[in-house]
Amino acid sequence: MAEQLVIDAFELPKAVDEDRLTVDVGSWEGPLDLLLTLARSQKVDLREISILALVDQYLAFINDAKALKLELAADYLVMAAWLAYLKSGLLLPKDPEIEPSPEELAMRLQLRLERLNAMRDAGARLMGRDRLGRDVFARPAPEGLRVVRKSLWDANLFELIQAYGHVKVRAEPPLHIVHQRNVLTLEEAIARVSRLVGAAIEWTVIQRFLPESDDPQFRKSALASSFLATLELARQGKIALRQESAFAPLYVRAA
Amino acid sequence: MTEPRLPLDPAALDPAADVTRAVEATLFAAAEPLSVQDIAAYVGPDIDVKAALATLADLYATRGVTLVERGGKWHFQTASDLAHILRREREETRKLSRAGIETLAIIAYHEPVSRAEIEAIRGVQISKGTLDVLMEAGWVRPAGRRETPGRPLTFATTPAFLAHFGLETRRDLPGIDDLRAAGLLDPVDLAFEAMELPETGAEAEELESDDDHA
Amino acid sequence: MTEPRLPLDPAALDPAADVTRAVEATLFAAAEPLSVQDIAAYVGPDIDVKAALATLADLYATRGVTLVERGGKWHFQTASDLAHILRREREETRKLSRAGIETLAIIAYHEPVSRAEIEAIRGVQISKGTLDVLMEAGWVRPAGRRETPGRPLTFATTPAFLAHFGLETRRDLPGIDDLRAAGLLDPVDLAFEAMELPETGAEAEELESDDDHA
Repeated sequence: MAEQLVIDAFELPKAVDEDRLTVDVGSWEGPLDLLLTLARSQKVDLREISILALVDQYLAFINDAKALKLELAADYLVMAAWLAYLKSGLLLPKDPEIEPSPEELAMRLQLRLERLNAMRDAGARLMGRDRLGRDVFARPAPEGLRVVRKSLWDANLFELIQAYGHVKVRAEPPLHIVHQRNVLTLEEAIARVSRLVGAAIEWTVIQRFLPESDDPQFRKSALASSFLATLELARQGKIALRQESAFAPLYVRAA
Repeated sequence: MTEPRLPLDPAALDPAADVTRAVEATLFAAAEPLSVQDIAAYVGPDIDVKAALATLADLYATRGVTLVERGGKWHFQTASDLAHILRREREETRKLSRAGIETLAIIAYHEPVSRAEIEAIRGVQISKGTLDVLMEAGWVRPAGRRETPGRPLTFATTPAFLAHFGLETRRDLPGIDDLRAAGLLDPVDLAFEAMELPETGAEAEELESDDDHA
Repeated sequence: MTEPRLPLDPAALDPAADVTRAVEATLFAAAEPLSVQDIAAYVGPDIDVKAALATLADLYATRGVTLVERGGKWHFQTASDLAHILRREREETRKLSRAGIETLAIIAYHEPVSRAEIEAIRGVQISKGTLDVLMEAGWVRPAGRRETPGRPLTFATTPAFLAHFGLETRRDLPGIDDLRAAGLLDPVDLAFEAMELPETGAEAEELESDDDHA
């Protein structure tokens, strides 16, 4: 583990000695990064670093930076204040009232540095692997596999013969067959109305001239043809028609 | 060929094997076929590239991938007998269009029948695609030219058509009487039926000759 | 390793050899790494693809080209010891920033991991571009929201990440077992981190609103 932690492929600021720590703060990705760089400069396993020494290094760096009138980001100063507090906590006699204890805070800080350090190493080791397209190569221009879409046409026998039926029907010459229907022809109506009116002197409603039937279709037909018959007979001057208003009963009598 | 052969193994510390591996990897990673000079530019000038290529060609001769030379350039390619594997057919069931099924029905009942005849029966023109689909489905085939003016191409059904529709022969297709009984010919037309009967007879005859050359 | 071994030879009429050749050709021609199912779709469903892959992997183990499995998908690639011959300056992958590399490592070792958790480990906010670059490279993908307050989006690595870095599975991440044993991969306690270092707390809060409009 300790050997692994030494791996460092990053172009870290070469700031492991304090003389060169006066480069600008932008070289570090935040206070934790700076702390880790300082911790690594102790050249021991991170689990054995001296937090107190680390705090001193950090505060010294911040002081130097301020002396050089470098712009220091607020988070670096906040970290400096927090570390100064941590340092005093670690040096002063223990106060059981303070939760968490400075020792625990120091331990947490150390764990954070270890975590970041582990990920930094892991990243370096990932980058150092044989990478596809850099160290190992797949075929640059493979022929490729092809998917050929093939239609499976679907139809069944019923659809086939039904279709033939449709074609046959459509191809036939149109032939219109009128069903035999029970009607009173105009000729019959004229004969019937003139025969019946001949005897009637009184105004008689037209329905009285219709033949009896249970077939409503026939009754309609008889009414229509009898009406036409009365119009024809009136035209010939054989009968007279009277109606009070539209749709009112129609009366017939001999002229 | 069937002699036992040691695989190339760098652990065997054979310098020729290392050269062969280098040439193999170079060819594999190349986007284009490479000449002997091209390869030498990668593996080094003091290497017998030709010997390595010969070794590789031999090694791959019976494999799914083979090393081939075309116009002085070398590349790997899949073995030609495996081409059929490299494309996969995805089958999609599709419903035949109304024009398609009507055309198929007319061909089945009247074959061999020309396009003009199909159109006369349908009363509508058929698009080129309709017959193509039926041929793609494997149900219809060109059935020679009719010896009439214009020598029109005729069409007939295939054994695959019979198989798909569960027919032993075309004579198993229901006749006009059956269609009528099933209510598929409506309205009824007595005159038409009288006209139709001799035609069905003619069809039955055609069918037999068709069976002969099927 | 140094034992004599018969090469697979279709002339020997071994049906397994034909299967192996088919799988070999399929992988060779494929534009992407293929899963066992992918391969079966080409060579046929009744084929023992796994056995063929094992045979091929063994056959190619000592060659200039090797067969590798990455995240359940297989592909051929050149042997890593030949990198010095094939490495090409111009094809050097675009250099990832330090933030990018660390972020990628944190995602790979902790996945699924939220942005706030990545930032807690790094002690700084991630700039917008960092995750975008990793996703554009095809190495990182969104991996659903965590069912905690704020429902933060989490991130994880992709099969392409495994393929690029030559990892069969995430278990092959360098040192992952040691790191886990040392407790360095335990879930990051954001609440505690916030209490410990005040400025990280402010970051964490910003993060959530950031996630919202992301």
